[in-house]
Amino acid sequence: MIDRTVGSAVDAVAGIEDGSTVMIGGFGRAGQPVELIDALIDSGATDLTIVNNNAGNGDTGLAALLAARRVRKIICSFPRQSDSWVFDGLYRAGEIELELVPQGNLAERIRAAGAGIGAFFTPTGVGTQLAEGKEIREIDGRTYALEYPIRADYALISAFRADRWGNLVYRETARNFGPIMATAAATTIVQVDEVVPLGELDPETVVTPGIFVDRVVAVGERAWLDEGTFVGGVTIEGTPLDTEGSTR
Amino acid sequence: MIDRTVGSAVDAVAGIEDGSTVMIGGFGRAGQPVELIDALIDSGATDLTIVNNNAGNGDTGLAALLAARRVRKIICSFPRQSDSWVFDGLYRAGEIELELVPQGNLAERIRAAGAGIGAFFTPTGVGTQLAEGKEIREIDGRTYALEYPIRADYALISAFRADRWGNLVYRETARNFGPIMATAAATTIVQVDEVVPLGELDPETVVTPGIFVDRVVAVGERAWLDEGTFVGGVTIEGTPLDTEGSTR
Amino acid sequence: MTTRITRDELAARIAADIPEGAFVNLGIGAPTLVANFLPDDEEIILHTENGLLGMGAAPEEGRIDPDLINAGKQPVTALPGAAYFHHADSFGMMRGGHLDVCVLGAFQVAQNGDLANWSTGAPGAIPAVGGAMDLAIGAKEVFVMTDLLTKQGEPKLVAECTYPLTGVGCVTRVYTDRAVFDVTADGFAVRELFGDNTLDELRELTGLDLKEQA
Amino acid sequence: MTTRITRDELAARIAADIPEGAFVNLGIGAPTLVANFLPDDEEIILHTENGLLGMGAAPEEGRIDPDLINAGKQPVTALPGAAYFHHADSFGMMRGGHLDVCVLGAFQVAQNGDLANWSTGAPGAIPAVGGAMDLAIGAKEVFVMTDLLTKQGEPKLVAECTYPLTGVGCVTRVYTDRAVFDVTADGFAVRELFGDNTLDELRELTGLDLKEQA
Repeated sequence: MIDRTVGSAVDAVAGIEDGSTVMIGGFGRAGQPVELIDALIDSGATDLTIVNNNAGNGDTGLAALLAARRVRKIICSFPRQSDSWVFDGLYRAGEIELELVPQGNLAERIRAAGAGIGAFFTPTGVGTQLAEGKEIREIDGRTYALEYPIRADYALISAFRADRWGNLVYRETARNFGPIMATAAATTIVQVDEVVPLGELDPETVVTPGIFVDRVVAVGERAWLDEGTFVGGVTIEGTPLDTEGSTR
Repeated sequence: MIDRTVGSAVDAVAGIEDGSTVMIGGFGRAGQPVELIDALIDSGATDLTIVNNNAGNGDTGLAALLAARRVRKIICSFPRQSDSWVFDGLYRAGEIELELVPQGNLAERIRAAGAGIGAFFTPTGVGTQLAEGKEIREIDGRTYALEYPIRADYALISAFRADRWGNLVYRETARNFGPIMATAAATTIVQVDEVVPLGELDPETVVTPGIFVDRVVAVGERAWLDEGTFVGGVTIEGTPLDTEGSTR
Repeated sequence: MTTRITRDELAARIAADIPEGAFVNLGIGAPTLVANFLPDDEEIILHTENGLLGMGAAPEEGRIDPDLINAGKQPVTALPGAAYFHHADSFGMMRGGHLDVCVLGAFQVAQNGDLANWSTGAPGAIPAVGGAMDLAIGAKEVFVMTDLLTKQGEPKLVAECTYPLTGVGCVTRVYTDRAVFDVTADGFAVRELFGDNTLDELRELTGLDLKEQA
Repeated sequence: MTTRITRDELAARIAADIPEGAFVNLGIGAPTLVANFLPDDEEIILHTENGLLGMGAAPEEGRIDPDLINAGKQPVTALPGAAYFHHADSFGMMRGGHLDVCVLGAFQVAQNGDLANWSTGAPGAIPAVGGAMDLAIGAKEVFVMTDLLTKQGEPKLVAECTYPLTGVGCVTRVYTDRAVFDVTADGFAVRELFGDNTLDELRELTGLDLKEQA
């Protein structure tokens, strides 16, 4: 029997070596695998190269990993945000390396890694600083730059539900980078709200087939859901409104 | 109000000019847009370049279009089948041009056209006759051939259900080339079993968003379904078993 | 003082140029205001590059869904007819030329349509590009929404961009607080003057040989 | 006469080498027989390149679904845990190295692992390649299932392929009716002899310097 589920986030991230390249899903906070990142911090793995759209928000999740000085380099499209103070400080201090990639090239390079494409010509970034030094070619009257795949040793992503084969469905815009990162890493680790019995996910609606998934951990339902139904009552950070009221 | 639905297959294929490149969805018979092909035949459009995985089966659908001498060239991966006698005859008589493309390169070239990729390096076909004359490059120790996008003036595809915005869901392996062809044609024309009210398709499960779709025609339910539920009772060609019995 | 229309007026002016049925991406910042002026009785489908077509208005307090956000990471809703997709599909949609219109902010727009909107190139600034370069080269029509002059009085319409480029020759029209300009083969052509702005005054402010609309 | 195992025996032999949990593509023709010998009490996930993981057995008469077919266009079923996807995703899966095993037929396999299985190169033949080239270079293990000799007695294991290639250096193991061969840096190594076949006899039949298994 195939069973890709593991018992805890700690088990899920076991074995991530120092120096690994780790993709982390999410766009801002949506789809960020917070429990897996916390477990990665606890694991002590360091000297990491991180691939994410952003470079952390606030003091939790990816920002906390950065704050713990575990990240040597980050490959992302949009590090600077109103609440990216952790990254900002490290960057200004010269303590983190940044590879800035236009968001569509970032996505396509990840997809290329998963799909066995050796390189591709993209129009995005041509004529800008971010295509400097790249191979440029005119094809059919349009100018393109050659971009290479981004592979990873590990991908940490968040999905909505999984089955024990590792089939995944996502929720709304929390899907973002999850499906492509799952294809591009040697080992893909997923946190989900819930693992459902095999056969319960409609095969027409599976977004990530289990072939791309190695380990799945259920972390419990998001605060804004009740048995899978949206009930609201939270801030954009996912904090329950009543908690919010009482802590400020 | 956006309404991409049209009243008939004839209306759906209106305006397809002689000399057009037309993608036709389907893998064998699954997902082949039979009613649209029949309407294309009736439209009289000729000198067509067709992109399809195969080159027609039996005497209906794509095979009938070929038999009517409307196709100058076909781009496909697998023309020769047990029931591809129409293509076989035309090809042996030198009356149709063939561009043979490995199936994965065919799919990726179609996807590249839709996704704005100028060209890509693929490992498939390297060292074979089908990569002769192509640009070859070693990247990271593996050898690749450069392949270019395949675009079309029109795509004719078959899906399961649509809404009036043109959002599509497919059924089982009839999905095949539909989603990528929809992205690669200037005008995408879709036949579906049924058009449902806007909002009835779950946004998590839409496979082809309406942005890729121009015209939708409902052609009625497939013989093996009853109100969307599989009931069987047909041959692999989709002929009802009782009819089959009475006509042989 | 010469007429300068407000941000809201400018957003309304842009909204009026977006036809029913268009697929539109509104960039982060001021361009998102355009959504407030799209007609209620027309269907215009908003794309957000983080994976949604059919984006709706912000939810009410208490109905915020952290899984449902726009590219600016603000909470949004999804309309009936919406569809979700992953990042590679979303940017394929943009790069593949499937969006009809995008509306972007700008630091500078050059008369050949070059756009600079992602970096001032200032030393020490932390660079961040996001999806700006994909939007700039991807949509069929790239509208820029901006004041004609910076707060320091420098024109944003220029002969050549001095800031780092976002895209080459990509802008098709510029909506400013004083006038609307088309980017043509001969440079900027004034499409519409707001209030008492005159072509001569705009030429003086920009130092450019602005054309009259053909 | 020396032992030659049957097609079914060969399929069973291959099935025995496929571990539980493997993602497997069985090529059109004889390789599809392997499915009949996969153990019922183990989960092995079959991929068909026309867009399905978790393919099940053929349906009963009356339960044929023309929308649910395999790469050979035969009716199949889908198991609980299945997933459907489009052709670009399906071939990305193959080309990206995500399948563990594929089993293919062959006209010829060369001692460096080159495979020829799509065209005899005969004049007048209608060429058709399908997904063969993608499968050949995509899977982690490429198993070939074939008779050792053609009906005319020509060896299919060769020093160099004379037929047009499907893929270069891609085959990892060859299962024949007389023996199983690994493709190694030194050429073919005999992994297993069936019945009374001997290494010397196989060397004579193929004219190759077959190695003993290390």
